[in-house]
Amino acid sequence: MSASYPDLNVKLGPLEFKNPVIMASGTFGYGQEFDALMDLNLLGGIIVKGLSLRPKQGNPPPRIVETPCGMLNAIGLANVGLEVFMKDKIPWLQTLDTRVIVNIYGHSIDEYGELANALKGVEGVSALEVNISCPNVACGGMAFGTDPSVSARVTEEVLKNTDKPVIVKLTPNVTDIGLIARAVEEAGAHALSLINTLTGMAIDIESRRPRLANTFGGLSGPAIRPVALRMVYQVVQSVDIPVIGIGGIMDHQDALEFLIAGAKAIQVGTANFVNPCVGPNIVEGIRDFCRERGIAHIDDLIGSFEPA
Amino acid sequence: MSASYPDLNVKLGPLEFKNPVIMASGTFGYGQEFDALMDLNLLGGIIVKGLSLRPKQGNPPPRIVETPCGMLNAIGLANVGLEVFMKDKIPWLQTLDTRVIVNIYGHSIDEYGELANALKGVEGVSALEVNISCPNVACGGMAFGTDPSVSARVTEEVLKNTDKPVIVKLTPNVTDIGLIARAVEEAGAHALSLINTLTGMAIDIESRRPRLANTFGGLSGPAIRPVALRMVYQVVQSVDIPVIGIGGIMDHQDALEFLIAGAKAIQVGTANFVNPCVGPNIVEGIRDFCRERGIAHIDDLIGSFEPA
Amino acid sequence: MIEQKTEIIFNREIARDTFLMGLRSPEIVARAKPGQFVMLRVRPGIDPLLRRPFSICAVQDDELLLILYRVVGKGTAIMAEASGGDSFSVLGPLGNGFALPDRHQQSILVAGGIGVAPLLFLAQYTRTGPIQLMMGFGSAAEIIALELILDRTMDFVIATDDGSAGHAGPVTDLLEARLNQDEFERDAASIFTCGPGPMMKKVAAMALERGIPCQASLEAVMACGIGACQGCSVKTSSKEGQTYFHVCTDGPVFPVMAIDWNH
Amino acid sequence: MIEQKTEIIFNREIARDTFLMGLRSPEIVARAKPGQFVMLRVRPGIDPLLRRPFSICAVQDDELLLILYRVVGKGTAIMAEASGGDSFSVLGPLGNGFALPDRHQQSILVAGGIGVAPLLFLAQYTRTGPIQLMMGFGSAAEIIALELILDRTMDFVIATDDGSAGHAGPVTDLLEARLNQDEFERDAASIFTCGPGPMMKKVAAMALERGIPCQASLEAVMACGIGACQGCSVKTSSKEGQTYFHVCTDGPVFPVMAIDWNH
Ligand SMILES: Cc1cc2nc3c(=O)[nH]c(=O)nc-3n(C[C@H](O)[C@H](O)[C@H](O)COP(=O)(O)OP(=O)(O)OC[C@H]3O[C@@H](n4cnc5c(N)ncnc54)[C@H](O)[C@@H]3O)c2cc1C
Ligand SMILES: Cc1cc2nc3c(=O)[nH]c(=O)nc-3n(C[C@H](O)[C@H](O)[C@H](O)COP(=O)(O)OP(=O)(O)OC[C@H]3O[C@@H](n4cnc5c(N)ncnc54)[C@H](O)[C@@H]3O)c2cc1C
Ligand SMILES: Cc1cc2nc3c(=O)[nH]c(=O)nc-3n(C[C@H](O)[C@H](O)[C@H](O)COP(=O)(O)O)c2cc1C
Ligand SMILES: Cc1cc2nc3c(=O)[nH]c(=O)nc-3n(C[C@H](O)[C@H](O)[C@H](O)COP(=O)(O)O)c2cc1C
Ligand code: FES
Ligand code: FES
Repeated sequence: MSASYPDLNVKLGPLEFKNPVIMASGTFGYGQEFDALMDLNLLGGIIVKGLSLRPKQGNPPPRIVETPCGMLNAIGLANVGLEVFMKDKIPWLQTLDTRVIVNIYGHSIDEYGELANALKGVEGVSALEVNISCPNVACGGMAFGTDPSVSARVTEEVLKNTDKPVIVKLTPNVTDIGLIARAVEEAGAHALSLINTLTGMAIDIESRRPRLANTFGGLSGPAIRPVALRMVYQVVQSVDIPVIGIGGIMDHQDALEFLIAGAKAIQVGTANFVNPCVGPNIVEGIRDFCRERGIAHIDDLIGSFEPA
Repeated sequence: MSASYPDLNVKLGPLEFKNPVIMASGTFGYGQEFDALMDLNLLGGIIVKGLSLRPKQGNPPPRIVETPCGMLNAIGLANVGLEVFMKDKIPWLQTLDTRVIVNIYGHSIDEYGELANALKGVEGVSALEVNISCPNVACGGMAFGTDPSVSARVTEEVLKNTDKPVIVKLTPNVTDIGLIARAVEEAGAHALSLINTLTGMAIDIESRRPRLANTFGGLSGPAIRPVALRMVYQVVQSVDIPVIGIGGIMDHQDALEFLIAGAKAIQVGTANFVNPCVGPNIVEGIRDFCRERGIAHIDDLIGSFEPA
Repeated sequence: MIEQKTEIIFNREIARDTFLMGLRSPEIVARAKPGQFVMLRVRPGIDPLLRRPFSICAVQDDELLLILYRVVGKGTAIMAEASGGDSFSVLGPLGNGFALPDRHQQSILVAGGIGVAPLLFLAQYTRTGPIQLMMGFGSAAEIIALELILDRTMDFVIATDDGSAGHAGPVTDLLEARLNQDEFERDAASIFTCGPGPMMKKVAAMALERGIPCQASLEAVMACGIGACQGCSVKTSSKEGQTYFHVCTDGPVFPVMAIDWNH
Repeated sequence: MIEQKTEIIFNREIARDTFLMGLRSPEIVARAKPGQFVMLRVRPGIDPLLRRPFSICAVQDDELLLILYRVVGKGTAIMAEASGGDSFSVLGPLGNGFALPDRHQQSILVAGGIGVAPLLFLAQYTRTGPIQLMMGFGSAAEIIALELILDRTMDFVIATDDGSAGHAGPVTDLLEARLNQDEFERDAASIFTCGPGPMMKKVAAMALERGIPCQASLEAVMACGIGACQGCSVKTSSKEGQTYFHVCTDGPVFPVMAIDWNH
């Protein structure tokens, strides 16, 4: 059998990945942090930490709490900011032979546009992922992502300012995620990714204070997987653009649930903390699964869900 | 120290409980199932399985799937129906020295009214809990609970038809739970309980079919606790009526998080399956916690959260 | 029914992926009847969250509860790692057992793989009429040596899917042959079965066709095990009224005619 | 930095609730420097989910990585149950270690409880200038016997909160007394500390006041341990620019003057 059997290559509209396994924003740093541990080029893609125009220091500590089969984070989008990113991170990222996607975050619709514009034509950046769903920042962020018309406006603004494919990342903290998905699709997004974290909280019963200095944080990890899978399935039913599934994926079996539900690709977040080599392991696991079952192309698996 | 130290008695408007530990609907049957295992009268209260006018057989199997630190259920509100409930369950429930609350569910707003009316004056029923949040039934159910005005109308209809305190149980599958809570408060509800389950899904990657015959199910258990606690805290900030906290409570420490956040009482659901004696254990755990810290009355703990 | 922490007295692999565990619980042993089961918490903590149901496979010395189990997933893999001295929380005995055969009846026990567990307790308990046990396994390596479990000898036949021991083919072949024997007296016989769904369906069909009373021990995913969650439903054969039984309290043993085998 | 499955060679309680674990990892041992740490996955599976950070406490025979830990919660309780032959996934060595004292310097190591761990590796590694170790414990039962860990003898003093051994009072009393001695040469001294926040804050204040170089090994809740999650922030003392360090990659060892001790 040739090295390319089974073929794991996936096309998400204008975007092509050598395999459907992408590292999620905020959980894989700028890629470099994991370089010593694996061959990054085995991955389908890497989404860097959410980028803002100016550097952000993030929230006061504590920023992390472990919860049952999950964790809450209130990082507050700490990142190096556009300037340092362009100078210090981009050159190294350009040496990689995997898709690099930049996750962007603005305090206003204009800022999203500015960021998109600044990344226009930058070599080595394959796409933008627009974060309209971060629960850990005071202004904008999730408020944008819970309103269909604001979500659409952010999408349009980014599209106007970029030459790259635009992925919009949705928040699960809504009544009807299909509604937001359709609004963003109509605004012209090339793909959707979901879910971001579920807003949660934890209290220290001795001090009676919140366990996160920010009080609220985003819940991620296997705990949220059933909710994520449901939403991905719902959105796949609601839109025609490709969907990237995210939420609690720990191994290739979890990844396959999302692919079978119709996600064209998946992202791995919290699992990177538990097992820093999980990305290549999932690629390998998917490959073996397909090979053992004679599935020649991953597309034969994607969306193969059999309704009850 | 006297037996009543610390005093765990809680008042939720017109409703008084000997302690704040209540067994959640659908996870404690009709109480009788647990009679051999514990002294039920140690509990603050028992909420029986969701009752509908006519008996319901529920969804096809499988109805249950275990998930990371949680479970999905798609029972479909299987229950004996009003007639059998009155004849077979009520007489035994009347012998208990704990609060019995009936969780009601209708296919239409009228049916909620009919059920409330049928339970009017029934001795041994301390209150009604109105389920506008079950994700596992085709019509009504959660659709009601995601719309503030429909939620309010159901509440009004029940209030019109009953002489008992009315607790309305909210769904977490909404963008802004405070909004629904306020609508229900304005409609006159005596108390709120939350959360019901988060809608989720799981897929068998071999058969590519949903693991639940109903495709979707409700996620419960410790996995959802951070989300539940956040919502309880938000609702406590949003309304003046008492709130009962539910979601992933496994032990007295978990229960205390909700009480400190401002819940006047808590409900224990999935934990009953894991440890059928968990209810009395939690009561005991709260008692010891208060005693060791010289907290004379549970009210001194309730809402004692110290914001960051 | 009680819930208690019970000590593991032994836990050993007695066939491929198949373990026999002895738990000290005089209280449960005193109450246990063939066909009943227990819900076991495979470790403290919250993952895995739910208890696992296991048939009572035998009892020993008025105090040992024997569980025969196959490692199939997360929970049973954790159980396989346990050693003597550890303890598990056990809830039981649960459910309704088999309606026992009467003195004059010949009992035919038809087991598919690990489904032999409840049938062995039935065999241990029933010291009256003659019993014949038919066991089907995937291959010889999975065959369970009865002398490790039972304190009596009994008449048994074996089938394996791969033909590595006994009859080559499904255990239902053995049943069919037996039922077709000239000297077989269907009026004095009664069948008891436990195993994979398709196998039990076939046994049920044979029994129903010939009018031989037959009881099957069913499985369903369970949360509570005590009738509280309504999770363990199985379709009844009745066209009206009750559409579902609950395996935990209505069963796990049912007369095969009460079940809709097409679901 | 590597990630590997390492075998537990031993794991024993050496003081109340305090365990010493030896893990075989020649690869990590070869790279390890005092002040660095590892992230340990306390069992496979997803609960507890995150790895736990532990300082490297010592190395032995070019292959044994020693971890000294206190049982404080879920993860460390699971570790305490592990036995020789089990294995853990270990990620390390991580972080920047201590800037080592130079030949002519006198090193004062001030440890609060389990905070002694990274300081022992520093003591093991530093075979040049004189070292004095000051250790504070809650009570005598918690005192860690150095000979179980170190292959050298060293000068040490002890304080206990309840006075059951050594000086009755905080370990900072010992430091204060030492710094106030007439013969103490502050220009040739350097302080290294690890322990509870309030204790380190006090040590930092004493050092800053007297202008003695002082490095502290800090703790923060960590998800990744490698600079990817931005979770392990600690406030810097700088009034502008960078407001937070990341304990995992900027530290865990910091000069005390770089840290805002009021947060
Ligand atoms: C009444 C009854 C008696 C049983 N007796 C035995 C016995 O004596 N020996 C034995 O080996 N097995 C028996 N089983 C099956 C046994 O319960 C499962 O094999 C076991 O729960 C699998 O757990 P796991 O964590 O290893 O598998 P996983 O697949 O990881 O379990 C995931 C979830 O599915 C449930 N589940 C998985 N398989 C089954 C199944 N076949 N039936 C019910 N629930 C399942 C688990 O309980 C758990 O909730 C019995 C089941 C029932 C209902
Ligand atoms: C760089 C570094 C080195 C450390 N070295 C040692 C050592 O050598 N010996 C030792 O006993 N302890 C050390 N600790 C503390 C140790 O990590 C915690 O005691 C341990 O994580 C507690 O885990 P648990 O599951 O038992 O507690 P739980 O309270 O159940 O843990 C819950 C969560 O909080 C985190 N957490 C709890 N306490 C701490 C803490 N003090 N610091 C950081 N995270 C914490 C856990 O990692 C986990 O994510 C070190 C911490 C850091 C950051
Ligand atoms: C520590 C942490 C930081 C994150 N930062 C970002 C971010 O900057 N931008 C973003 O869009 N999502 C961010 N996320 C969300 C993840 O990309 C992902 O959507 C989420 O964690 C769910 O996936 P998981 O369960 O696999 O972790 C972050 C998540 C975590 C845990
Ligand atoms: C098997 C099962 C059945 C349930 N049935 C009902 C019901 O009939 N009515 C209702 O209002 N809630 C029902 N619930 C929701 C619970 O009462 C509770 O709100 C939810 O499970 C969250 O709490 P937990 O995490 O403690 O289980 C059910 C939950 C489970 C797991
Ligand atoms: S398992 Fe809960 S009703 Fe049967
Ligand atoms: S622990 Fe992730 S950045 Fe430090």
